[in-house]
Amino acid sequence: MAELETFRRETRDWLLKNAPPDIVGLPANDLEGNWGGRRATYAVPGMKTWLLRMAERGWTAPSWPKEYGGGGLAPGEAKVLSQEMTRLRLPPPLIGFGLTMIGPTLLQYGNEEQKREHLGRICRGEIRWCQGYSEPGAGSDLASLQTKAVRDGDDFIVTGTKIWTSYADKADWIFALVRTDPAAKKQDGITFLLIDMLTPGISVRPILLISGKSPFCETHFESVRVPVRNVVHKINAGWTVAKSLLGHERSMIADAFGGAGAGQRTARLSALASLARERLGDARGQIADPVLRDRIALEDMDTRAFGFTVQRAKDGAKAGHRPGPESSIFKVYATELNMRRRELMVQTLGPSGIGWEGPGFTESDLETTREWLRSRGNSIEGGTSEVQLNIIAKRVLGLPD
Amino acid sequence: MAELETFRRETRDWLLKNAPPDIVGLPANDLEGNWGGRRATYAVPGMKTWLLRMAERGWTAPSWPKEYGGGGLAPGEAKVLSQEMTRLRLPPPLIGFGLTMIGPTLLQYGNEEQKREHLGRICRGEIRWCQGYSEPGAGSDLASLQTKAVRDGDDFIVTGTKIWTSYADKADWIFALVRTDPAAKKQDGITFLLIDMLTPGISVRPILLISGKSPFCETHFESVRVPVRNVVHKINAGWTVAKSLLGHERSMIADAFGGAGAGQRTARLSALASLARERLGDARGQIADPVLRDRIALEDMDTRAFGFTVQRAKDGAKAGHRPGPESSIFKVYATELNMRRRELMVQTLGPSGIGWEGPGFTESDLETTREWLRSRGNSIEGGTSEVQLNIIAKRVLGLPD
Amino acid sequence: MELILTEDQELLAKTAADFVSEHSPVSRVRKLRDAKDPVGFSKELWKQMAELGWLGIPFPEVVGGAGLGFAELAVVLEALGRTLAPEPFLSTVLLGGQVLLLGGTEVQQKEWLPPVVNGDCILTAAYQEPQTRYDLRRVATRADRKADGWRLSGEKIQVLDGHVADALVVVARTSGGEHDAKGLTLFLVRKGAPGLEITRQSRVDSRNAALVKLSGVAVGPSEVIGAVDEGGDLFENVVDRATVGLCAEMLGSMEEAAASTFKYLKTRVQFGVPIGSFQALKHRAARMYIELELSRSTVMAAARAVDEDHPELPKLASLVKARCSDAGILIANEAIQMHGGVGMTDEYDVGFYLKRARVAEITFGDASHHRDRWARLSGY
Amino acid sequence: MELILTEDQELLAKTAADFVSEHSPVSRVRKLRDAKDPVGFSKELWKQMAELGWLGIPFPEVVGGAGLGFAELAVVLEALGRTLAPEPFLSTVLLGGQVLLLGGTEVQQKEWLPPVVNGDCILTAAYQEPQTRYDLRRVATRADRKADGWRLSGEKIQVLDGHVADALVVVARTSGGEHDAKGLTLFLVRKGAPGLEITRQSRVDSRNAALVKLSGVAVGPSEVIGAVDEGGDLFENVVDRATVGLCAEMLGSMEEAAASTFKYLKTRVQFGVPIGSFQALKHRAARMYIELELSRSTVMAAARAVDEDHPELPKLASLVKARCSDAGILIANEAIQMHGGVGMTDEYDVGFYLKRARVAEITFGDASHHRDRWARLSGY
Repeated sequence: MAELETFRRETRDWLLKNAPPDIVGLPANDLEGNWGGRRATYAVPGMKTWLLRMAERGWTAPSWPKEYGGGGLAPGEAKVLSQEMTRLRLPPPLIGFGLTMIGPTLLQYGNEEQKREHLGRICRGEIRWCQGYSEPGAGSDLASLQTKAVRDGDDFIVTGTKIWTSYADKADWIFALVRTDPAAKKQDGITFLLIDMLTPGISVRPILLISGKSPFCETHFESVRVPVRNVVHKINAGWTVAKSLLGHERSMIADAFGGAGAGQRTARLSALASLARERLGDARGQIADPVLRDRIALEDMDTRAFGFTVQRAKDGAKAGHRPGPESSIFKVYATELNMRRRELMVQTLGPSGIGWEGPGFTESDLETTREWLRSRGNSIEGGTSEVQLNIIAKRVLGLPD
Repeated sequence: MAELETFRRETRDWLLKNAPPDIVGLPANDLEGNWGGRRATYAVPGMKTWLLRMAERGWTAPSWPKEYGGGGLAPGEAKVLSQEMTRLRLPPPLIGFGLTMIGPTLLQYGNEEQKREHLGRICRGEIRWCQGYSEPGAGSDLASLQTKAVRDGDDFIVTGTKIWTSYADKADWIFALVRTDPAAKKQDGITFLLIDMLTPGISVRPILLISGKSPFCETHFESVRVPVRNVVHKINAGWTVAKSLLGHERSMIADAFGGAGAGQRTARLSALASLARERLGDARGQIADPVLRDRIALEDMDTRAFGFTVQRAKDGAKAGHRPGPESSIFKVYATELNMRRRELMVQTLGPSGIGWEGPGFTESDLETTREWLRSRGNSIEGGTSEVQLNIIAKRVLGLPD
Repeated sequence: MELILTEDQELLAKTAADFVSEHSPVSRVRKLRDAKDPVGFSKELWKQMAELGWLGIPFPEVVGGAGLGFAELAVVLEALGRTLAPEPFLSTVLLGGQVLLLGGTEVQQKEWLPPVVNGDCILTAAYQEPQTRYDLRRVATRADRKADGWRLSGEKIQVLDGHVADALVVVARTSGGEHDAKGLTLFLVRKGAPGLEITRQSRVDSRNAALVKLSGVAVGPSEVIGAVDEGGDLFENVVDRATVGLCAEMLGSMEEAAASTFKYLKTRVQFGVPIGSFQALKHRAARMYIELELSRSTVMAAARAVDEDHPELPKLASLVKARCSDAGILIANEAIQMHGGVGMTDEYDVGFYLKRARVAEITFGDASHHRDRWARLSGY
Repeated sequence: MELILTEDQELLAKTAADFVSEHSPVSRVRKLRDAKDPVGFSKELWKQMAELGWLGIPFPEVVGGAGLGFAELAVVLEALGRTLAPEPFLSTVLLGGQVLLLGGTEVQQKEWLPPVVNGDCILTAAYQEPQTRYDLRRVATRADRKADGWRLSGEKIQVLDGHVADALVVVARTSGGEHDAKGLTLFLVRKGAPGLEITRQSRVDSRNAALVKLSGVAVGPSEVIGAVDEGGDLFENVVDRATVGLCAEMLGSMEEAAASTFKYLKTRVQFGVPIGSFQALKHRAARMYIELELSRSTVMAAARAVDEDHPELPKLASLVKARCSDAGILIANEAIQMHGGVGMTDEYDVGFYLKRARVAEITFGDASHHRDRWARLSGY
């Protein structure tokens, strides 16, 4: 404990000395965080300094081994670092799929050469990654993917189309699933491949959603030449790598929908309840529309109950239990809660909740409407609710096929 | 038209002269109607006279051919008879599965001998019938039934168990599905058989439901000898007969749940709304619990919408259209409406809605509670909702297997 | 009432279906939207609809109409709803036109209804205000009495087809306070009147709507429709009728959203089989179908109630609007979910149906509002 | 709070599960019911539970208790709920016992709590009245002040285990009108007191309940629990705690109803396959499981909130009760539907779970009541 306290003191001192003042209090969300990459832009100049200084210490990836550019911190130390950054209102110096997805995957499945080539560049924010899994014909049934990679000497020639490749238009490299053995049974002929987006033959087209602009893209590969040494794990064994990454993605989604801290006491009114009080008026201290009020209470209560469930899983993990079956419900329930909440928000707005842009609607009302539209995809992306329910029925309840 | 008016006048005169005074205004429901049969009992003495007089005229089965004991009335005449009976508040002289189920089936599929043997006795109320379809192992999958009938000369030897045989403990004959060819594929080896309940080897046990007493029974056949001439239609062709009867049963269920006349203007408060006003109190002319009030309105509105849908089907039929696909939803929706209504009733009663019997609860509250319990079976009996939804998906929407 | 189509109505339905499939695919709506078309609908198509006699359906022959009713109108609106046709039916025929039909003087009717029937005139009603929500009687716009008539001042929002309307029916308060049921009067305000300022709005369904600002707009006595102070009841009756028309359109939209989804279920293959073979989706599809059938029966009943001047019309208008609002959203949501990822893209049409379903739900009051109204009208 | 079981709690859970499966199958409940057993539960088993230390879990060591808390109590109640054990836990430990623990004088506690812990004394609370519905402060029973104490008059309904209780905590009005929040006082009334009339009732779950009529029952000053006129807050706090205990029991019941259904889905064959292979049923089963897991987390959190004297206890009590009420009914309904016809027969156990789920839902207020309370406590 004493050692940890020393570490805390030293960390805080270092942070105080090295964090540029203009980054304090910056939000850490997708829109405003620093994704790095060859074409990185910095809205706040200090962010670049912040990245360089933190990367030098290995603190863009605090828990990764030092030899690959990480901080080599023990779990306790990493927690302290995170706590001190929160306390000082410092945003992470770097975010993105390199740190959260392909990095951990390479640490587990990459060979030494791959680790040396990629991890350091990730830690230093030099390369921005994107993910190439889904295809137009392979959604829920991911293993039916058809993008083919044909061996040609020391290369693969990759041809096909990936969709839902988030930020592909801004990424430098993509990790992709390709079919290397068309004769093999579905999962068996798939390979996990790393591809430089600058390779000739790759084209990217952003996808417009019903809610407007989105980070999603469609990415075409037309005879793209990729060295065989970019295969992660083994040829035709990419499904193993993909599965481990998918599970990771789903729990990230649950976290992103606020499951993480919702078990905590909520000191103030939910945003929904306070919107309803503001828009529907107040009758003797209560939201004036009693029917909507009942639905809002249900939503708030379910959110709290879900928060307790996430906390239970975390407390169990802390106590060293293996992840229990309860975690299988996170993706489906977190997204449904969000979808219900967005629906209740527009219902509360009533005539103010159907604006697309321009006069007659406030910015905040327009955002609420767009978020409602966007939320309809929550139960689709990252594994549809139907697939999640199948998984629960099969793996948790043991119901027969 | 003039002829019909003459018929109306004559009918009215005849009814006025022949209906015993003590039957006027008697209800015609299952509990209080006259089921006839060998062991018939008459709570009201006039009912026996009423049956005899009406049967003599063929008016227990007004539309059946005269030669088999019916009234031989044209549809228009039958309607006039029914209208005049309603106007004079005269109950039907006879109800039961003979008139509604096996009679029409014999008219369609029975041979001359069978028609002569059974139809007259049905019309005269001498024989009460019950139905032997379901088995413990054959519920939704009716065609998997196992009650076997083995040929022995001019007889079949029947062994097996039927469940949900309504009123088997009071019936004189049963029409049953039995397996006559165990080697054939499911539906193909089934025969439709008429069995006298007095035959040795038959035993009947009433079934207690979660709501208490019920008309349902379990009926055992232990080497019961049945003449081959009691086969309706052909041996191993019973499924055809059964199917036509099943469709009939389902539309009867939808009617029984009030689908029939619900499209009519409802002049008064629904029973549910008036119960809620009485029990939950009234705030400025409204049911004091606004959330329950909203659910009650939804229930009443859905009931009305369903009523319009039934009316649409009937108006279509009257106009000579073939039954449209909309009728496929009657069974599932009628039962769900009733189940929701019962649920709302007990929710309205609150602490008064959980009594089983005895002190502290009114008779009417106890009945409401029992009816709620009983209603849970509505979506199971007569073809589960799941089976109905399968049928809609397949036959109406054409979704693939 | 009989809930079947007559032979004439069947014929009309077929004509409408043919017309829509030939002239009005959803791609048309997309083009108008993407091009930010200044009119927002096709004047040509509108004129063709007039020639087919559709705009005159609910108007008497004396003004050039067909003297038919809402049973016929519903058939046409359902067809138009199938492909989300954005022509100004709701504003012109169902709002402005009905106000004049039910409340206008002979002179007013003669001036306005023939051009409506001919497709030469766009009308609308300006009734919603920032604080209205769904309460038609909550009106802050004032009409101040002057020697020569009135001066209208106030702000209206989401006025359908407001920026292309030749005249607007404005609901204004001639007496009483903002929440009073009585004291409302309907005025006809012509395009370009001094003090009238119209700003086009953009809603999720990309149909025409506009902000209307009235700054002392002068109207003379001949522009009052119906009795002074008694416009509330007249306008509520018009909205009940318009609601039935809107629901017919909603029925068409949900029908098409469901049909395209059922088709997708049959063709989209995952795990080696069409996804429509998965029982969970089958059951949900069957539920969509049930909601659709009940909605259809209710639309038919409500349309006939309009034609019969049925005393229960207000209840039936609430019944049909609550039902079509809920069913519309359910079906649109399920349509997107069952289409999966592509359903979320702007490239696919199914999102257009969700957006329109939401706007239609809000128009004239959402399901919860109409359940409350039904209960109130039923005496509980 | 940490939402995991400690090792000791795990051990307790195992002991309880073993005890229940050995001594308390559902068939026991059926037998008690069919025999119209005069006691309505097993005194022997009750004594055994006392010996296992269960009755003393939430009581301090000074009265013979274990000095543990609701986290432990919940573990035991969940096990008992699994097979619907009808022993008087709710009445004796959670209502009567908690009133004395939180509000009783040392003398009162010394007299009553040791026999409670030993299983020698049944307590209960008489609070519900014909007009109460779910409003604990709506009390018409009067306590009239006399020179030597009070005279209680009124009528109580559905008093749990009333006909076998050695003493009843009666909520009576010492001041104010029927709807006033203040002015309630708690009195201890002993079995056999003159003017006390107890009639057993029969509810769908066949657990013990009774009508209690008080006709001028005399109680002395030493039988007042807590402060005069201040009993409302005390009793509401007790009911919040009892609610958490009841929900633990409900959790066990829904868990067992779900488990037996999942098992049935695996074994019941129709159309040549186990019905659990039908995707529509799979998805619904997964939904049942989700509701169950959320209920479990909430029960754990609420039990720990009791032990921590958490200021949010009232909100969490409403949260857990609303959730377990809804989940309990959903799961019981689905259990019957998925069992099909046999699920409707009295012969199968699943109907017992539906009946208990309904009674438990009503006890201390249904889901809608608690959503209203949650919103109120949350400031909206």
